[in-house]
Amino acid sequence: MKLPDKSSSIEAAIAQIKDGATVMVGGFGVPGTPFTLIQALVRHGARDLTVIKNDANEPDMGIDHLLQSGQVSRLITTHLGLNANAIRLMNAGEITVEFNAQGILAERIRAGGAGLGGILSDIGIGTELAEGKQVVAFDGKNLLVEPALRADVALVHAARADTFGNLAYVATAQNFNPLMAMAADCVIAEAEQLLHLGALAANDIHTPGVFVDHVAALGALSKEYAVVRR
Amino acid sequence: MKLPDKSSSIEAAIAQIKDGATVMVGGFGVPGTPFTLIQALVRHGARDLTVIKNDANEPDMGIDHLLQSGQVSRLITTHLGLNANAIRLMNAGEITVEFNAQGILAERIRAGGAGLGGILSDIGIGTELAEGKQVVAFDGKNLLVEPALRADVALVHAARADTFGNLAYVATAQNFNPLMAMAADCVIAEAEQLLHLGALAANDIHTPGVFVDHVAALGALSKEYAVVRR
Amino acid sequence: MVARAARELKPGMVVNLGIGLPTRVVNHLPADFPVCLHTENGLTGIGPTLSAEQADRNLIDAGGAYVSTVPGSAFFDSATSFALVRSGRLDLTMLGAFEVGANGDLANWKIPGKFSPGVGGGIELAQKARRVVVLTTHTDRAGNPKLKDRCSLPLTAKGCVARIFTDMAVIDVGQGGFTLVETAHEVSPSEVADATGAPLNIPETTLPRF
Amino acid sequence: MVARAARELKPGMVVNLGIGLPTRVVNHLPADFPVCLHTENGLTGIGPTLSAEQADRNLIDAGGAYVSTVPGSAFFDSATSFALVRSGRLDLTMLGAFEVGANGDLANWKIPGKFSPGVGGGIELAQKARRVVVLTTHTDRAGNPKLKDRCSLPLTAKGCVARIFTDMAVIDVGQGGFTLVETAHEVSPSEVADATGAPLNIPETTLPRF
Repeated sequence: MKLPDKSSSIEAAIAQIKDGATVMVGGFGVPGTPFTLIQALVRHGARDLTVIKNDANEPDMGIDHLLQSGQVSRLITTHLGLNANAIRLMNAGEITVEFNAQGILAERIRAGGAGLGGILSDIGIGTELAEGKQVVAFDGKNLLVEPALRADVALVHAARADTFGNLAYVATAQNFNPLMAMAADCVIAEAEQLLHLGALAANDIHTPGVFVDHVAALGALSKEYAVVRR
Repeated sequence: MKLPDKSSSIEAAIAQIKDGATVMVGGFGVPGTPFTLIQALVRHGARDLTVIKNDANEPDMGIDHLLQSGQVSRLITTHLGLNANAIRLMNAGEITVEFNAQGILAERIRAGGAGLGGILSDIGIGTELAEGKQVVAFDGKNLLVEPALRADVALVHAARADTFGNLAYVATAQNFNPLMAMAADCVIAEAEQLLHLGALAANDIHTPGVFVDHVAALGALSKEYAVVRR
Repeated sequence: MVARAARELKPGMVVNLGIGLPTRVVNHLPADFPVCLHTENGLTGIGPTLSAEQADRNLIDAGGAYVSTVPGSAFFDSATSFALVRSGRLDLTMLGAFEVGANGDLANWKIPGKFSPGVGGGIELAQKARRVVVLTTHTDRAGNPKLKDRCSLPLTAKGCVARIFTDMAVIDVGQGGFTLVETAHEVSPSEVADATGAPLNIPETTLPRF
Repeated sequence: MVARAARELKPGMVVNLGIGLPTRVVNHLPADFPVCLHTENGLTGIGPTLSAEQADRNLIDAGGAYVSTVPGSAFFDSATSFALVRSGRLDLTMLGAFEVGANGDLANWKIPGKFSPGVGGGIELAQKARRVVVLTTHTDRAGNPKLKDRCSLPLTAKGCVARIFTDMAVIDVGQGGFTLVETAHEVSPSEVADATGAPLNIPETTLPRF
């Protein structure tokens, strides 16, 4: 037996994304954002997307390109503070935005990846974030039902990958990537290094390749990946 | 700033365990079972323990010593198939046993470690494992409430650790250890190698030391850790 | 029967083989067959079973056998291991059975009063694998059918079994109950029907033999 | 004020410092002070902030500043990062505030109609850290008190704030509302009371100054 090969071109992988799809996108700020996959999705042009991402990057970076091209109708996120363009679109009603507490967004995605229906949490009770949420009385406490989130497609960025789709991240580029890499029907990974089977130590793999559908090698990194000079 | 030192002797760490405590114990079969911590708990003698562990090891191994010494009143587990002694104690009513589906036990422990109230799952619906469980109707489906599990103490085994309590596991000795290492008020780790700060690569740490209270170096490994010849 | 069951594995699949007979299916696969074997204690990419002399003390499968890795294997914790199962990444599981119902129900973990070691990981494999097939002897040691109209033992999961491989036959389980697909050499369809505790649909075409 | 707040960190603590003023607390700690700094984007063991020339493009804190590691740092995903917070492993967080109520309520994420970028990780820090202290100017830019009987803005978390550090004073928040603990040099207790939008308990003893 040998493990199947899932290496793919970026264009072929992204071409599967349909209008109306729900798309998870990794990253927290610059680190871990799959800038190259996002640019390919802009070129591909699928519309009416629901995007799930921690943040909206910054103007003219990352998913801001998808916002500017009008491909996004709904955004499930935690914080838009660095992207005034996203806030403007939200305030103008051109995109619908659902805000989650950051760790709850992480857990909802993880629950989707773990095949659970949801989680029970007390986060946000007594604040407007709890409004409208289903409440379950359990063991004398009221807990909020936080539904699992899954997506049609997840776009993730890894530092290193092998051809089976095993992924390893570095530093704070990990963030939402390992969670989203479990939580979509089609998981597409871009990797700075795409290596042969066995090149990643079995103990140091962050995302087992079994969760990944397509893995694509990045060439030279675009300037979006670079250190931001403010 | 430097990270605090949590290195400890095994005896001093185990001495904190009180009668009536709930104790999680890592391991799935031999790999990952903290045999030395278990032996110290036998010598310490705390009684009326609730033990949470995937399995009951085998006769005269691991937590079977705690069962034989009469220190365990309740066992939350998934499978006792390799320990006829545990099954005998269960059938004789000398210990109470709660069986969980294996992945649900893992998720309940993880939920405890993640500060959640519980998870919602459809596992076991239509079988006797669902009997008596609270049901939540959500999004047109009935889901079972699986309460989070936390313990007073978790005993885990790591291959390598540093003095802050960062832990790395090898091979299938990972299993329940990283989950339990997040889910107890007092987490005690035994490590085959206890290394200086910085010896573990920050990207390859399985359990961040922030979850660990005491870390103890193992000397020569006892025969319980060895390959079992059947 | 094991060799026949091995043909159930298709290229690219992620597969979990239950303890016992199913584990032996790997011996019938070509060396370069592209498949990912999963074991629920935390490994994808199971390599050959090792003797005690060759074994790594930290590397077992869920049945306790000492196994090895292949290039590209990954280790992970028990939560991730079942996340994979429950979220639909497991294409196929092969399990043993005490009983299979004509409605696809599976009972393989408990015999009240006699055998109750706990359910382990079987319930999630049976309920969540995309395809569940059973490998079992056609009858129990006393000669009683294991394939029944309805299971009498506590269920592992409802309506989960798609196909059954026995020493006598390959049988599909669907809307219409049990349907004979293949028979073992020297076994006739009517012999299979006699050893089955529920109606068996027998196609009028000549069935393959294995 | 920042120097005074730094004394709130005790040896062995796990601490999360919010964006802005709180981040500057680290500049007032001795080099060998035993503490673990956490940032919610996935790092324990934050080292010094780096310039763009020295920066690692993959290593930032939750505020986007380029930081570094210390010996023993660990990286992890966002689920683990908040698991740590929610499960009680975070001993202390220092946050900014728009308003603090005399009942300990905190509002620091939204001004309806003006500012609503999303709650980010603040709600879990405020609700679940074992001790929540606030660093803020005593009044807003218009001179209105930030310490009020009750918050008027949408809450981040209820009854979470234990202590407030401002440019004028250190104030504890407890059952009896606000209690003055220390004052800044050249600031009198009555000046603090005047700038506070709720009753301020002033002990009769001489208060320390910072």
